[in-house]
Amino acid sequence: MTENTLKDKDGFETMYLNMGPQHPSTHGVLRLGLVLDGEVIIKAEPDIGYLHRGMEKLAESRTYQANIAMSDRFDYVTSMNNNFVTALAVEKLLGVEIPKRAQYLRILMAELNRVVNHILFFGFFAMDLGATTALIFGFREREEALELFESVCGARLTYNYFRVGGVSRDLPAGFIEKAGNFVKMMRSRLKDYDDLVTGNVIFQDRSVGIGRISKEDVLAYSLSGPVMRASGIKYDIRKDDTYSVYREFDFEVPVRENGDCFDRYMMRMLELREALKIIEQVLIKLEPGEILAKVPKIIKPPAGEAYVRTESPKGELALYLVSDGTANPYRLHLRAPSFINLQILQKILTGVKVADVIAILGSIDITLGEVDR
Amino acid sequence: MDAQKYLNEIKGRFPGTADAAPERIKDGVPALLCPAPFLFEIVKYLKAEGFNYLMDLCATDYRDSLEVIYHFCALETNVKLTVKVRLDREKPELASITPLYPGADWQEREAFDLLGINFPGHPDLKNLLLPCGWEGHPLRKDYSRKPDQYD
Amino acid sequence: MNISYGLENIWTWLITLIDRLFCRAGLPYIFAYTLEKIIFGVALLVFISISVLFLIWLERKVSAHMQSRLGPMHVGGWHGWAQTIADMVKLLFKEDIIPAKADKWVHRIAPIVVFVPSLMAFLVIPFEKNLIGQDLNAGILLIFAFSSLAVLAIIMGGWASNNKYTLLGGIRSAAQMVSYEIPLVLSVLSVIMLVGSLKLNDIVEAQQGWHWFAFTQPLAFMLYIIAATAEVNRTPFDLPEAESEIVSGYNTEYSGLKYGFFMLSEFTNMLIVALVAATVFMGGWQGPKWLPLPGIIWLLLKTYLIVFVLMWFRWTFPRLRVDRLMDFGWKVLIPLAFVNIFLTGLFMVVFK
Amino acid sequence: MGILLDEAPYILENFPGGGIVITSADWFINWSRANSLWPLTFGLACCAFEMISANMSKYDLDRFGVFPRPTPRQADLIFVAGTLTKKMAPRLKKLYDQMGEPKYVISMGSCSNTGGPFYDSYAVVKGVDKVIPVDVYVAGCPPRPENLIEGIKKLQEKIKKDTIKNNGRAKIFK
Repeated sequence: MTENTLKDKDGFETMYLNMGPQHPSTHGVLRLGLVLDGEVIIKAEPDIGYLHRGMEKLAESRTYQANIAMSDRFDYVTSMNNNFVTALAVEKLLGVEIPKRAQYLRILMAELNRVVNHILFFGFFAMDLGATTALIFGFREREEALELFESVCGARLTYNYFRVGGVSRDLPAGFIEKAGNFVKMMRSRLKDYDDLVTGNVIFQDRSVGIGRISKEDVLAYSLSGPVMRASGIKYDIRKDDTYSVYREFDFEVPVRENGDCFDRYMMRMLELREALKIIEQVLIKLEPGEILAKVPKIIKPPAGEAYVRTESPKGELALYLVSDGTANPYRLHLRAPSFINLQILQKILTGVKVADVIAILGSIDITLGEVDR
Repeated sequence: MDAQKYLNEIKGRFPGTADAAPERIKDGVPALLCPAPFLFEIVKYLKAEGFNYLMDLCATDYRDSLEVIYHFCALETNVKLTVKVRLDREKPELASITPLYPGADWQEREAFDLLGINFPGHPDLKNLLLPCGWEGHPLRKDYSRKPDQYD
Repeated sequence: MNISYGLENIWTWLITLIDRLFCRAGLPYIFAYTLEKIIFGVALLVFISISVLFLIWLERKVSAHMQSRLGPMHVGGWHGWAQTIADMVKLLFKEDIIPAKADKWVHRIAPIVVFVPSLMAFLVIPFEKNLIGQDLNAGILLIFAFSSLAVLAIIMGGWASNNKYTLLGGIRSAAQMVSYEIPLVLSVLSVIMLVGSLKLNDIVEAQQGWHWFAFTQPLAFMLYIIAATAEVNRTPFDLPEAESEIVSGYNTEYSGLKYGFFMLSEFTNMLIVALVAATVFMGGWQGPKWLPLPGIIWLLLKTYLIVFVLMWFRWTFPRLRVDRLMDFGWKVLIPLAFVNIFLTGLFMVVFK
Repeated sequence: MGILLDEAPYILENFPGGGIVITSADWFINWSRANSLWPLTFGLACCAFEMISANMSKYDLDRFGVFPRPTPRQADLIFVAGTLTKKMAPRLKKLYDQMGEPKYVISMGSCSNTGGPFYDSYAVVKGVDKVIPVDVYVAGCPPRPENLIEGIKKLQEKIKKDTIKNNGRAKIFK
C-alpha cells in the first residue's frame, strides 16, 4: 500500500498507521496497516506471517504421533481440540474403532478446552475495550481449568493428551468431583461476568452495532464458528456434521441475529454454558473401560486422503491429511478457523474508528499461532 | 450420495471432465478431478447449485504434479464435494476463484506463497506468510533451504 | 490551645517567629514574606511527592486487591511500600531517549510543562483555615486555569515525539480535556453562585455543619466527578493513553525520568481534582465537632475517599470511544450542568 | 546513560572514600533496578500465555515489582516468549534497540532458547540469542509461570552484582 496515493474524502493527505506486530492488543504478532483519516479508517490491510513456523512442512518429517504433539502448538489456546482433529484424521486413515471411554474423555477435554478458550475470549475482549479487571478474572477461572488438565496430562498448555486410537492417560482419582465443582463454580462466576461486563452500559455502547457482518459475508468469506452463528446461520459441525460421539449429548446451538461485536461476545458466553452442560453430561456418562484401542506402535496408515472437520472453539477446524503409506504424513494441511475468519477484517474495518478496530479484532477471536501456522 | 448427482451433471455439462477422480477421500465425499481450464466455470456452476460455502482450499506437491484441492459444502443440505485440479509443476497456473468466494483470497495467496501456484484473476497476489523476497516455495517436496544470516 | 487545629498553629507560630526575627534584624517585611512562602512551597513539594509516591503504590495495591491479586509485596518489606521509590530511582538512572526525528526541545520541555501547572494549583488549596499558600480571591478559578494548562504539555509531548500513536494520543487528549473543562467549571459554578465567592476558604466555611454541597448540589457533584475523571485521563475516559488502542498514547516515546514526570503528573492531577472535590463539595478541612482531629487529616481522608472512587472506576469500567466521549461531554454533561445552574438560580430567587 | 553515571564513577574513584560512595550507590541503584523490572507486553506464541498467566492473580508478578509496559521506551525487560521467526526477527531487534539502557532479556521457552520443536523449520530462528543478547534462559515448552518467576529471581541476582562502573552493558554489546 502506498502511503500518499490514498486521499481522504476532502482530498487531504491520509495517515498511515502501522499497528503491530508488537502492539498490546493485536493478540500476538498480527500487523495491521491502517490508512487513517483522523481516527477513521479508510483502508485496512492485515499482514500476517510473523509467527509462520512452517508447521505444515515440519509435519511431513514427523511421525503421526509426533504430529499430535505438534498440533498442540497450532492454536495454543485450544490444544485439546487440535489434538482431537489430528487424532480423528489419522484414525480415519487407519480405520480404527475407538473405545467408548476414550471417546467420552476426548469430548470432556475438548469441551473443557472450549470453556477455557471462551473464558480467555471474555477476558481479552473486555481488555481490548479497556476493562482490565475482566482479563484477570478470566485468567483466574482459567487457572482452575488448567489444574484439571494438569492433573490429567501433566501440562498446562501443550497437553499432547490424545493418542491415535484413544487418549494417553485415564482420569486421576477425584477428577470427577473436581470437574463437577469446576462446572458449578463456573456457573456462579458467569453471573459475575455478566454483572461486570455484559450489562455494562459502556461495554454495550462499545460493542452493539459495531463491526456488523452480514449473512452473505459470512458465506462469501467462509467464516465459521461463533462468528458465523452470531450472524444468524445456525450451523454447528458437532450437530450438523457430527463426529465422535457428540450425537449422544444434549446441547443447544445458540444463534444470534445481528452479527455485531456484542453478538459475537454473547455467542461465546452462551456457548460456554452449553459446553458446561456437555461436561456435566460426560461426567455422568463416564463408565470404566479401555482408553486406548489396539494400534501398532509405528503407525503406518494405508495410502489415502482424509479430510476431517471439527468444531473448535474458534470455528471450523479441519485437517486434510494425505498418507503415502509411510510413517510420516505426506501432506498435512490445517484449515485454521482463525486464519479464514481473519480475512473479513479487510472488508469490515473500512469506515470504523481506531478504537473499533481493536474491538472487532477482539470479537473475531484469533490466535496467531493458528493463523500463521 | 447426493453429491454424486452433481458430479454426473458436471460430467455431462463439461465434456473434458469425464475422467472423474477415484474416490480417495473417505466418508464417501466424492472428488472431481477437474481439468484446469474448466475450473472457474465448474466452480461457478457449483456455487449456483447451492455450494455456498468453501470449506478449504489447499495444494499438495505430488512430485510429478501439483494438486489443488477445493472442499465445498452446501450448508443447507450439508452436501459436500471435493474438486481437485492437477497442475503442471513447472508453470502452475489456475484461475482464481476469489471473485466467486472472497474467502479464497488468503488461501490462494498461501498456495502461491508456499507452493508457487499462480492464480490469474486474484486481486492482490503476493507473499502472505513468508517475508518479502523469500526464495523458493517451502511446501514443495524438493525445497532445500539456503543458510541465511540466522544460521 | 484547640487541638483540632494543630498543624495550623505550628504554622502560625512559625510565621510569627520569622516575622519577629526579621523585624528585629531590621529587614523589610518582604523578605520575611518570601521566606515564609518558600518554606511553605518546599513543605508543599515534599507533601506532594510523598502523596504521589503513595498514590502510585495505592493504585497498584487497590487494583491488585480488586483483581484478587496482592500487588507489590516484596520491595522494602511491608506490603512492598518501597515499590514506587524503587521505580522512581530506576527511572532516574535509566537511559533518556530522544527519538532521532523528534522535535528535540519541545520533547524535552513537555514533561516539565506538564508538572508545573499541577504544582501551581496546590497553592490555593486550604489544607486548614490558615494553612494555605495564598488565599486568593479567585482561588477556584486559578485551579481550573492551571489544570487546563496540562493539556498543552500533552499535546507538546504527543506532537514532538514524531510518532503516530503519540500524535493520536495528543489530539485525543486536546479534544477531550478542552471539552470536559467546560462541565467541570460549570458544575462548580452552581456552588459558587450559592456561596457568592471564588475564595476556597469561603466555600469551605459555607459548608459548616454537614451542609456539604455534595448533598445540596448532588447533580453538580456527580458532574464534577465525571468531568474530573475525564480531566485527569482516567478510565473510562483514558483515551489519550488507551493502552489497548494506541499503545501508551502521548507518552509512548518517553523513557526514563521524563516518563516518570508524566506518570507523577497524572497522579498529581488526580490528587488535585480529589482535593478540590473534597474542598468544594465535601466540607474541606472541617470535620465533625465530636472528633477533634486536625483539619488536614479530615481533608486528606475526604480526598482519599474520592481518589479511591476514581481508582474504583478505573478498574471496573471499559473505555469509551472517542466520538461517544465527545457526545457524552457535549450532549449530556454540559446541558445537565446548565440545567443545574438554572435550577440553582431559580432556587436562589425563590427562597431569598 | 545519563550524564550522571557516565564519568562520575571514574572521577569518584580517585577521591578518598570514593570507593565507598560507589559501593553504596551500586547497592542502591541495583536494588532499585532489580526491584522495578518493567517488561514489555510482548508475546510471540504459546509461551506468551504462560507469561500473561504469570502476571495474573495466581502467580502475580506484580509482587516483585514487575509492571508490564506497552511501549519499549519504558520497558527494562523483554520476555521473548515464543517462537521467533525470520519474518519477526528484524522487528524484535528493532524493539530491543528502542529500549533504554539498562535493558535485560529473558528468553522464555524452548523455542526462543534454541528453536524448540521447530528447530528444523525453514522459517524459525534457532534461538533468540542469534538476534539479541540474552540474560536469562528459562527452559520449558512452555515454562510454567513458576519457572518464569525463578528466571526473574535469577535476573535480579544478576542485576545486584552489577556496578555503575560498567554501567549500561552498552559498552559490551554495542
